Amino acid sequence: MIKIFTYTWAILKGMAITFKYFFIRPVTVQYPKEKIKISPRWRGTLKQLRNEQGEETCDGCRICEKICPVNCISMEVYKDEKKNRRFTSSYTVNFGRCMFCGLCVEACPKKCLVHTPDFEFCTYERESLILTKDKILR
Amino acid sequence: MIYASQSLGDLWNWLLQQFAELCGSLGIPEVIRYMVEKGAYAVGLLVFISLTALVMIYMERKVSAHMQLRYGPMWTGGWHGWSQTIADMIKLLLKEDIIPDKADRWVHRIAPIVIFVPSLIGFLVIPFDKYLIGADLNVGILLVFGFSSIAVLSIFMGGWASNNKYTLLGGLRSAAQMISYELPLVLSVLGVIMTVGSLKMSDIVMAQKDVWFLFTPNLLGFIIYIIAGTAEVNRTPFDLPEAESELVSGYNTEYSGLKYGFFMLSEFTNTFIISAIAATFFMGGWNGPSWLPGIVSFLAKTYLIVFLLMWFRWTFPRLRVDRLMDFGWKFLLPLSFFNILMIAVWVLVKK
Amino acid sequence: MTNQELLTKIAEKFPAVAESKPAAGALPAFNLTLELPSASIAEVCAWLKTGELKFDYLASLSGVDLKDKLQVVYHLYSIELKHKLILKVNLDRLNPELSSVNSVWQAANWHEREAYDMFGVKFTGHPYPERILTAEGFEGYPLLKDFIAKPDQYD
Amino acid sequence: MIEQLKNSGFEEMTLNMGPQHPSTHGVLHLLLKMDGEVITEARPDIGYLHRGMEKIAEKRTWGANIALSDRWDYIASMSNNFAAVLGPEKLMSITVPKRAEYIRVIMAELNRIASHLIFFGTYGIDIGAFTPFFYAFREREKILDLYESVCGARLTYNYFRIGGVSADLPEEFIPGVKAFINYFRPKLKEYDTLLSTNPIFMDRTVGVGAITKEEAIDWALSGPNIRASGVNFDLRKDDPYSVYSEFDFNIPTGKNGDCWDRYMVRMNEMKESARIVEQALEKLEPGDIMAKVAKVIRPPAGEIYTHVEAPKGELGVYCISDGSTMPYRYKVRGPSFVNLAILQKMLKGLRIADVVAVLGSIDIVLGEVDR
Repeated sequence: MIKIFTYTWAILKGMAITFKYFFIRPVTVQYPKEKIKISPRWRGTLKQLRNEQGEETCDGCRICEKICPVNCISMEVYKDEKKNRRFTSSYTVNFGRCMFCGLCVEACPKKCLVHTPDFEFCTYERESLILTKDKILR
Repeated sequence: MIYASQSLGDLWNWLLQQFAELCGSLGIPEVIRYMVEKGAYAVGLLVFISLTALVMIYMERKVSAHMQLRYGPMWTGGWHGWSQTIADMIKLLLKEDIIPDKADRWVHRIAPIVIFVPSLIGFLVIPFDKYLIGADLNVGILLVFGFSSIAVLSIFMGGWASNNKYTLLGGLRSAAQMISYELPLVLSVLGVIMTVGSLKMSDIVMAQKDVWFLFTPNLLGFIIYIIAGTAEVNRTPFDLPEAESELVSGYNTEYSGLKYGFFMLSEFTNTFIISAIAATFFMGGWNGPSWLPGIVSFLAKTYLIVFLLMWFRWTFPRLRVDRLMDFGWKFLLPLSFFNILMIAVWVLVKK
Repeated sequence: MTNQELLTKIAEKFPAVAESKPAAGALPAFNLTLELPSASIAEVCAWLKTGELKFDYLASLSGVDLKDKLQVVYHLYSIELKHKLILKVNLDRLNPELSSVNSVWQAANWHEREAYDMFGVKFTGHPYPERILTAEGFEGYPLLKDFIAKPDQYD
Repeated sequence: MIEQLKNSGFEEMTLNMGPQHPSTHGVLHLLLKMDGEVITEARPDIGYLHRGMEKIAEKRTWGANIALSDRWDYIASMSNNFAAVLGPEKLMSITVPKRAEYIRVIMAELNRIASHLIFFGTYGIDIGAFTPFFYAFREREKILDLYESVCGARLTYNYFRIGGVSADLPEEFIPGVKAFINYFRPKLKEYDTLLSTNPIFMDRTVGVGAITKEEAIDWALSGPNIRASGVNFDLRKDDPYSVYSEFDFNIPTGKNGDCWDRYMVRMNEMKESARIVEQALEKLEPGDIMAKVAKVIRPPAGEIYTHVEAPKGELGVYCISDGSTMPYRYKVRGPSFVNLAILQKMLKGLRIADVVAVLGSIDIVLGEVDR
């Protein structure tokens, strides 16, 4: 008999909790309409920065290419004799392979490769996940 | 002339009277008049059932969502996703109807109909309002329970015919569960029947004009009824036939499209019937404050019970199948016998 | 119990067991590492578990491909006495066969299946010596150094 | 009776549970031989998520293997990172700065809470209660938000580095953790009311799938599974790594080793983890977060077996270095892999409804089982 009462009491207490939450404002957000704030450190897609003169900073040291665990970065480098430094003639990141580990950004000696806070990159074709230099250099 | 009370039942009664007068003046035979009357009621009922199912599915989504700190459907149709269920229904209609390769094709096809039709018949004897009852039979409540027990057959048919081990287990479980919980369900109602002395639904409602049976010793019967009723409509904590985490989806694993829709619809119609009977038997049916139309107070009570069942569903875990049997036979059945005994004594003392 | 005590205790009982010497230029082992002939593994393990040293916990069993030989490494631990031991058994690379320790520690069941799956080490006396991780009909032993993976559509 | 039936052509039913099943927690395939609803033989069939992690690791640099380790037990990546960095650090005898150590501990313990919250939620679903899942995930989201503010990812953190951690804590992190701990403690009581003491839940779990002390040791279970059987075995105390020896915390143990004990051990562990986090926050002082480590990591030749107490149990990494930039052998001893093996023994004689209760209570992650 006591058992029945304790059981019923436990059951009622459980029901009280769900009932309490029935009147509490939901914690979810209506995703495409409202979005939660993303941390500034968010590891999204990559982008290359220009320096103050609007010139590209990357000098094609290939460290990001080497450190990438999944080989998703590839580049071609040429040397500009006039300016006496190297430039990348192409810089391609395959985001179909990228696992957003952030090692390339950490390794970049010029600090010109950074993450964007972008996380929505669904596409219909695999090809459009391969970003070329004109899309990465922003 | 429309009565001042503006009750739907009175309106219906007035319409019937007008129609009878019209038939009398035109000399239309009694049989045809009767068929037209009942046909009109049946059409109205069908409309009501589909609307109820839509409302209940929407309600289930919203209730579960808010208990789980979600919003539920919010987009379709604009205001709080009110037309999500309709969209889903259309989607179900358009879906491909798949019959498994080695299934028993005919049984597989018939099963959804077998579950849906009895639940419709159950609606006939539910007194929505004073005159708003399809057939005020002498054996009203027995009809409901009689037909609702056919649902076992259908679930078992569906489970067997799908030729899938999960559906088979689901079907077997449901057969065992629904048969064993039918007993306490009927016995718990017996208390009310003994108090009233009639099986007729309108008599039972009329008997609660002053005080609901919920506030008499029949309270115990009400509790038993709610528990057994939850088991009868296969809702958590008794949703073993379709236990998602164990049997994938139980007996309706292999159903798709419209046939699955029938199973789902009948789950909600059965829930409504069970709640409606609880409202009729224990909460005074359409009795209520005089300013409230009878049907409103009836539906309010019914949906209160529906909410209670949903509340159960989104709070509790699922029982295990042997514990379910233990609980049904060793606890609920003796308790309902005790309930009958108690009511009998009470009825005698009252006399 | 210190490593030296452990070693003397085990060496007393099984003279064939010797402390494993790290390869030239390599770091010394962090825990007591013993090397033993492959024939005596079941016997030694049975004693280690039931004997006074109470190595009742088989933490890990791994295969290692050393290019000229295969090695099976047992990481043992005693829950009660809290000491560790590493056993190493060298096996012939062409025909690696070893008696199973499944009867000593049940935990060896899946570890040995994994070692068989990855290195082809056959454990005699194992109750269910089947592949465990690779797909059905997989050929070759993937963790061997000379295994060449077939390129698939993603490579 | 059953004998008679068997002779008259009565058959055992073979049920393939999974790999696509709502409650096998991923792609586990259970081959069940059943007599009605009672299981007579069970055989777990794994490998559907086998990605050849150990082979891949031999072709990756030591640093890149940390990113790989995120994918073993993908709901407790911080602990995986922990296991992945300890080995090379010991081989290279690096002393990690104190601040980095405390940050690591905070991260690992928060991850333990997050992992156990997932267990709580999914176990509720296994048993049939849907609502606790959402409550658990609400709390877990808060932890993930904290992680996101630190390392920029919500699932595959890749936060630890050989010699420290990749980034210092942002300003809002420490108040955030304190607020979370204060918010979280009362929620645990709510969970107890909702699930732990619910009679239906207890009915489903108490006495189901009991593992004795001897069995647990024999099958080398670890983590909450072995502690539920009454064995006080926790690597944080028994073989302290990092700075765990500085903290004061208890190790919750069970008695009977049934599903309820395994569940309760995890629930209590969350409390202890919260305590550790609080202590670590107090000890946290400004300082370096990275030791001086060469850019290219080349541990000297040698071998080491390091293990950490991951939320699921003992996560061991046996790495052999040949002095190059890549490991020679990188064996991962996944706790889920070892814990899952006992299932074939436990399931015999139970009902199909108990299968999910037992499987859920072991708390496996298929990414770690199959690696």
